[in-house]
Amino acid sequence: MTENSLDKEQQIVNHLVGTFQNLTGKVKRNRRIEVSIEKKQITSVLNYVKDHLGFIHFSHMSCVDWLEDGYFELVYILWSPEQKIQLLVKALVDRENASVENADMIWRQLNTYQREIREMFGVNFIGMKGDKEFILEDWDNMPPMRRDFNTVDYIQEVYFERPGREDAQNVRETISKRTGEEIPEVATKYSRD
Amino acid sequence: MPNDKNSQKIVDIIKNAARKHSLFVLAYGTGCGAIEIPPTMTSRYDAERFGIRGMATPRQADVLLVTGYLATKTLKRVIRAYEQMQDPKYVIGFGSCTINGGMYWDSYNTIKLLDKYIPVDVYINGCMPRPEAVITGFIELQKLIAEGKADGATKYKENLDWYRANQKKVIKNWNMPDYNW
Amino acid sequence: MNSLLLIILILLGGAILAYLSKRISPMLSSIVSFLAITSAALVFFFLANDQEIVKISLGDFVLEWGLNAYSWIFGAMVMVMATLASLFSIFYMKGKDRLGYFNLNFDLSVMAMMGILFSLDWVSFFIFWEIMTWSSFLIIVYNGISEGKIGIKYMIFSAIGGYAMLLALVVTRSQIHSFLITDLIHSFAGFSGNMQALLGLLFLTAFGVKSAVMPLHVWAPRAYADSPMSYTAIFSGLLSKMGIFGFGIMLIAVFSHSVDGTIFVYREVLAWLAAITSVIATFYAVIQTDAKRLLAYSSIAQLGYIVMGLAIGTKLAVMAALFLAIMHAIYKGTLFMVVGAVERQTGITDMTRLGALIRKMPWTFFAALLSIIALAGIPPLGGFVGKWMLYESLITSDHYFLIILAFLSSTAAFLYSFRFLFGIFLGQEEKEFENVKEVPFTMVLPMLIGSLLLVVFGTFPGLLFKPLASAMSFLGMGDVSWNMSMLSNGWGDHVDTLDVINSVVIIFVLVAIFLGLKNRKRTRYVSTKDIHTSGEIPTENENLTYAVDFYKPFERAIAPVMKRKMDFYYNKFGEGLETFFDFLRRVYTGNGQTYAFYVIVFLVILIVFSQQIFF
Amino acid sequence: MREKATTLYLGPQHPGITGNMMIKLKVEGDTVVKAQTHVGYLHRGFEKLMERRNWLQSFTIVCRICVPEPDPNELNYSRAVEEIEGREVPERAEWIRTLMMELSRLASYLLWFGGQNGSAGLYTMPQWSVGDRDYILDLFEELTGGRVYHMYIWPGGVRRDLPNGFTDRVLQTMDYLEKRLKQYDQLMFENTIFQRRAQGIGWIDPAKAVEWGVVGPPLRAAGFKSDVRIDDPYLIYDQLDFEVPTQQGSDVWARALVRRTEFQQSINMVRQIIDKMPGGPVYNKIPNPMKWTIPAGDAYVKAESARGEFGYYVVSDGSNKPRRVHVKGPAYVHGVTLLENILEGANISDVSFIMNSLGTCPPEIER
Amino acid sequence: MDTNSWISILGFIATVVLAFTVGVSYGGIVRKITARIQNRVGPPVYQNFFDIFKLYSKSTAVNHGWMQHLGPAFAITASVTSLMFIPVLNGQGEFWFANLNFKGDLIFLLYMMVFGSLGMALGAGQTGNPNSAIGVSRGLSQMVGYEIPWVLALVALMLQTKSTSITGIMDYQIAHGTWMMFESPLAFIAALMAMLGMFHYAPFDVTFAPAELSSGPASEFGGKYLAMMMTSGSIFAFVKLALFVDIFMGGASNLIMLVVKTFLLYMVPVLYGIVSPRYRTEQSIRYFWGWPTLIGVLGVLYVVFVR
Repeated sequence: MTENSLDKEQQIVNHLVGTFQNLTGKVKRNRRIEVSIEKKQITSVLNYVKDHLGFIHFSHMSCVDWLEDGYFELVYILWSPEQKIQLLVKALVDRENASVENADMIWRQLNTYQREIREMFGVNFIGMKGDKEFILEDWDNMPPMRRDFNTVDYIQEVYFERPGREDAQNVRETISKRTGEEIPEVATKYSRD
Repeated sequence: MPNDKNSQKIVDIIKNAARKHSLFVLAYGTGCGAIEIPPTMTSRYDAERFGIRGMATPRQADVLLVTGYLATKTLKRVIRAYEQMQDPKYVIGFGSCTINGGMYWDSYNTIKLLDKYIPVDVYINGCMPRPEAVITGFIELQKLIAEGKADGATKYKENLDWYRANQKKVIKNWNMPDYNW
Repeated sequence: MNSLLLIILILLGGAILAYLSKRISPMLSSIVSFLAITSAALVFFFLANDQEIVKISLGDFVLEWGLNAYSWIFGAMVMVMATLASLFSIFYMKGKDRLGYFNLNFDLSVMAMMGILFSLDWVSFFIFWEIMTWSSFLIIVYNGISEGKIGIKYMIFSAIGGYAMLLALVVTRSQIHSFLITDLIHSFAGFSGNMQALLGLLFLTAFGVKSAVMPLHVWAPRAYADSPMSYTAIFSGLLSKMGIFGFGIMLIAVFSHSVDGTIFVYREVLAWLAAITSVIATFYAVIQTDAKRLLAYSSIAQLGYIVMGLAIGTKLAVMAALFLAIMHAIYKGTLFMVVGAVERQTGITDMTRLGALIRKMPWTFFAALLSIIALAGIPPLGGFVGKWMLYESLITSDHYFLIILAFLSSTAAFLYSFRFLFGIFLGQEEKEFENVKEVPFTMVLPMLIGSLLLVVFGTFPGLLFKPLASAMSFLGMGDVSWNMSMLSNGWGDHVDTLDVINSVVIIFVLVAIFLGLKNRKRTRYVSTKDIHTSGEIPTENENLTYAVDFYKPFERAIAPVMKRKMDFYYNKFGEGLETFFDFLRRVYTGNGQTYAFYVIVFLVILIVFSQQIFF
Repeated sequence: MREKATTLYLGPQHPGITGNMMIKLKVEGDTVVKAQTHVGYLHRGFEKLMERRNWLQSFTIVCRICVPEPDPNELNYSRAVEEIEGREVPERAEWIRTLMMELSRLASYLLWFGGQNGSAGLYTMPQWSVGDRDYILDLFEELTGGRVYHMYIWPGGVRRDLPNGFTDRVLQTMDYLEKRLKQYDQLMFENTIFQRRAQGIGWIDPAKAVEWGVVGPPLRAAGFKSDVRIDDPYLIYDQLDFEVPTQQGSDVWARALVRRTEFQQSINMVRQIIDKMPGGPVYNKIPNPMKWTIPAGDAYVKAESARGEFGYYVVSDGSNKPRRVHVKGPAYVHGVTLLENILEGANISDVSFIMNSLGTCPPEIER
Repeated sequence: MDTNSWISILGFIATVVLAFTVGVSYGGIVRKITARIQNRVGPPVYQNFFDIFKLYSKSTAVNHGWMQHLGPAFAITASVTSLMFIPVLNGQGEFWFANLNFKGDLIFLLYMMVFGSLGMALGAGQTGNPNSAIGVSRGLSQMVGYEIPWVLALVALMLQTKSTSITGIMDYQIAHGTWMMFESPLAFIAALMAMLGMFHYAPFDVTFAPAELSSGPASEFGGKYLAMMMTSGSIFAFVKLALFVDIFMGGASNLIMLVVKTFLLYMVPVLYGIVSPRYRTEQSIRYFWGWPTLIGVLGVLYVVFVR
């Protein structure tokens, strides 16, 4: 893989840093740029890069739950088909009563992503249309993708388990208990911590 | 109840022979196991040799093939499809995840034990089971039918309350028509 | 007293009594009307015979009334269907306004029809013809739906027809110095070719308007659909048959005395026009969403068959046409009553909104089913007999492309037949119609009688063949052979309807018994909500009935034919002749009284100045 | 008073739907006035499951995300991990990975040929092409031990080197497929009925295609030379000689032609790969997977799957478990917003046909 | 009853059994041939017997009302009645099992065949399933399409033989020692093209298109109802084939000829169907109103002006 010089990428970062306040950016590698912005800047930055910098293709939108630090990180991933650069726009949102401006008028497929994130993380997108339910049905618990949602507790409460599952935490031990076999050394080496 | 071969009447034997050789499978790919159904039905493995063919609607079908894990949302549809099928009807649980949740044992959205919700006649294990395994499963079902032992529908009818309780535990918004036979 | 005069007087008296008795009770008015028509029917069937002749002298004119085998057929049809319709009308019209007005016109229409049938001379024919026109017009505007528009359309076309007939009368008189129909029949051959052509054209136009042949049909759909259903049952079933009656006289009796080529051309052109009418009207019927309009277009299509048969003019064809005319009166009358029953119980006739009334109104559905089977021409009911004879006559008389058009129309008729039954009686059960009940017995009875008549005539068509044969020999077709249950064509092919119905009934009963007994205990009825919806559970407010644009693919396939409506051409034509149409609009304001006034004025002029005009 | 349009449920239990999803159609006559995709029938919460699994355990479940074509998942996951960790991959492993990718593309297209024609009523084609797909699955089985789920491309390289004589068998299969492709042409691409069915149906506005997030064959069928393999080269695609086919029609027929050409391209590429493949190790060993930690960081990697751009956004917080793995399949846009849009005004007959032409795969949407 | 009635009742039953057996076996053979073309083994040829028997032996049945309950009865009535009016075997001018052969003619049959479709359509309509209604609307629309070339072909035959009855047309063929398919080839081609639509194989299987409508009108029929439908369908397939053989191929003098001729005819729509995707409804209507109709018109003109 040939390493191009990163001039093109650096130019865009510099331009963005010059245009918006409170915007930090860096070049991650060739064809990858990352900028961090504030929550209230999201629509304006997205609009700007779409209209002026050629990032017209919306690739992906993600949300990362930083439970320990108390915020969600929203990541908008854009692609410029002309310059062939992927741009990651990151913004932090407070975990408590998380709400962000709706951006689905910029790219309408964003509506789908936002609906998923609303459902899975409980982030509220102000002014977004669309059904409340996207993937889950009749879900009455905490949004499941939040890290403080404990799936094991939930499944023990709701679902049945086949007998044998409960002692399956260490399968080999169980088997050896049942059959009296020796546990091979290889197996113990890779046992769970 | 014609539970063992000796108590089957001649009529039952004839009927079961026909049922065994003509299994209409409901075309419902509930999980990722659906990807091995096309190879099973098409030229390489050709399940039609055994009289197995796909049917579009539950009214016409005999066999409900639960191909893989069931998300709770799908479970509701599967129950509805199952209840719309006509007796005698059979269920084949396909893949490890129908047996004990398999890979998704700690997923909050998939059921772990299929036979708590609908009666299962035959399980096929594996993730995913090969087409040969699927066909073996069908042959196993055929044997059960011939012996008159594939009576899942009867069990379901008799223990409807128990099944309903289990189903309602998972499906919160229960708005299905009554099952009355 | 002379029974023909008696019938007319009973009906006239009934009309007036019905109008007056409305003041006592609205219901009484309908009952009086029903009783009048029933007693007229009794008189007709038990007293009337072809020996009686009524002569009424009016100045120079002598109005002659009489009965013959040909008019007896139509008379019987009118009396039976009018009785059924008026019986139906009692409860159907219950609670509606202006019942006296309605029943007056209802009875007058029936009287006018009987009068037309009794007429032996053209003047009384014309007088009754006009009474029929304006009484029907008054009923069309009874509902008050966009009065002006239908009114003007119906009026203009009726006027065209009326004036054409009047002109024809004048011409006839000037030629033979007689108004008697028989005189025209016998002397027609002696006319010059041009005169024959002119007279033919005028009479065909006059009758064509009533029987809705293609360029003259545009008034019919709205007029049929917008009058009260109990009246439409006779409007579509019987009034249009008066056109057929006239066609029969002209095409068979009159034209057959001519050996001129133009008349042959007329017949062929008329047959083709009728065939095209039936195809186009069928296509329009297919795309309708309102049950009434569907039946209205269907009527036009069916009338097309009848006219086609008359225009072909072979023995089998005329037999087919007359048979179909009677069948059409019965099944279309029944179907309009069915729609009336549905309308009374649900308040709508829009097939995109109706649905699943089969369990609420089983008897109505049964009548509708039999009538639709007859309408579609499916054996073993009466409609099949007529259609069979029509096709056989077409093919044995070498009209091989007409038969294709007829078949196209008849096959496409399956589409709207199914649409009608499905749209009203089948499909999803709707919350809106949860409390709908079957109509009262007096409404069910006429429908059932109508559908049973279809079964009887389907099994024993010979019951009708006998009078038809004598009617045809009256028209001058010589002896017509007939058989009780055997249909046969000129090539010696035949269908035995008795065997057909035996076979169908036996097999059907056997299979139905088998179906009923097999797993009887574990056969369940489930509601229409419990259907295969791909595993999903539909919510309450989802619409699961496929009703809008039911035959969209078919519409797309026939789109080139449907691009232009006939109305479009009339409008174009109207633009060219704007002043003329302006005049027509001014004269025919759409108000019945003015029209009646014009007609009477015309008659008076005719009578007073007849010497000057005709001699 | 019921609403005017009829509700027609296409799925989840319906022969015309790909996978387990539902399209709620509102139809007037046979014209769709509104289409709404409903997903979630296959939701397993993969991203949640991965929070509880370490980096290697997570690797075994990513391939379950998309069944018709699991390899891009493995590849993307491995590349993302490698990118965050900075792990080198031996060159031969890159070549074998490319071979896997192209083979899986062939298998996926064969399945697609079947699906597209099955929805059009030509049932012979699925019988042939799904049967032929099994020959590729046989190759996979020989190489990896699994027919469908391979778990072969893992962080640091690939699991095993190629068995003896494997390349010959691959080449034989390629010859066979090339021969079969001519028969497919006769049955499908030269079939006038198929052409009449496919032309002018499911049109995507080329002016909006990029903005709407269309990717893969549908985008190329709209006239855009867009392919991750050349736009953002990965593996060794920059060393292979291949063309990205484009079409101008932007309808089902154009998409079929694009896939038809790419099928041929892939066969050629497999031959090139086997021809040029260097020797050397195939696996850069990873530490004890139970204790394997990845430094904090994030990466967005993407690969061109048979249905279009397949993206993985992986975040590590420095522990032995992934913080977040977020998968973006092409169907996420194709199956929801795009499908809902182009189905409006379509004929009921064409709904399944159009959906197949986009290669909708519901497990990518809900995971 | 006297001996003659008993013999004729036996004749009825024998004909129905023959039609059922041949029809169902053909269904099995078609599945087998399809399978062979699709590179697979396929089910045994008697598979359809198992299927039908199994469906009859289903222990529950669901209906949405008495119209659905009786819909299959309509279908069977239509197919069996049509069968009664079609000469199945004839030799030396005699008709064996001449059930009601002389009591009806072609135009009667055309309408009788629709009787079943209408009954089924009503049955399907009562289920309230939108798929059924759409399927019926498509099926009826398509029927209007293929009836035109079909009737044109029949008209050509009727004009040529001066007879509208099947027995008349067969007599003509025996008297002239030829088959109508050679006598008026254009009509035969038109009828053959119409036949593609009549059998509802691809490309004209839009009524039952699984990928679009689940299984169309049959969506809500299961158990005994579906079995009835399949029985009636098998008999109906035989009826149509026998009709074709009678009017175009001079009938069959013995069982072997009957099987050979009907089988060859049956292969036309089957083989065409195996390699064709399906048309949309309006496409198929336009197809039938295109070339087949033109050929049919030429066939009629050929009979009128040349013969």
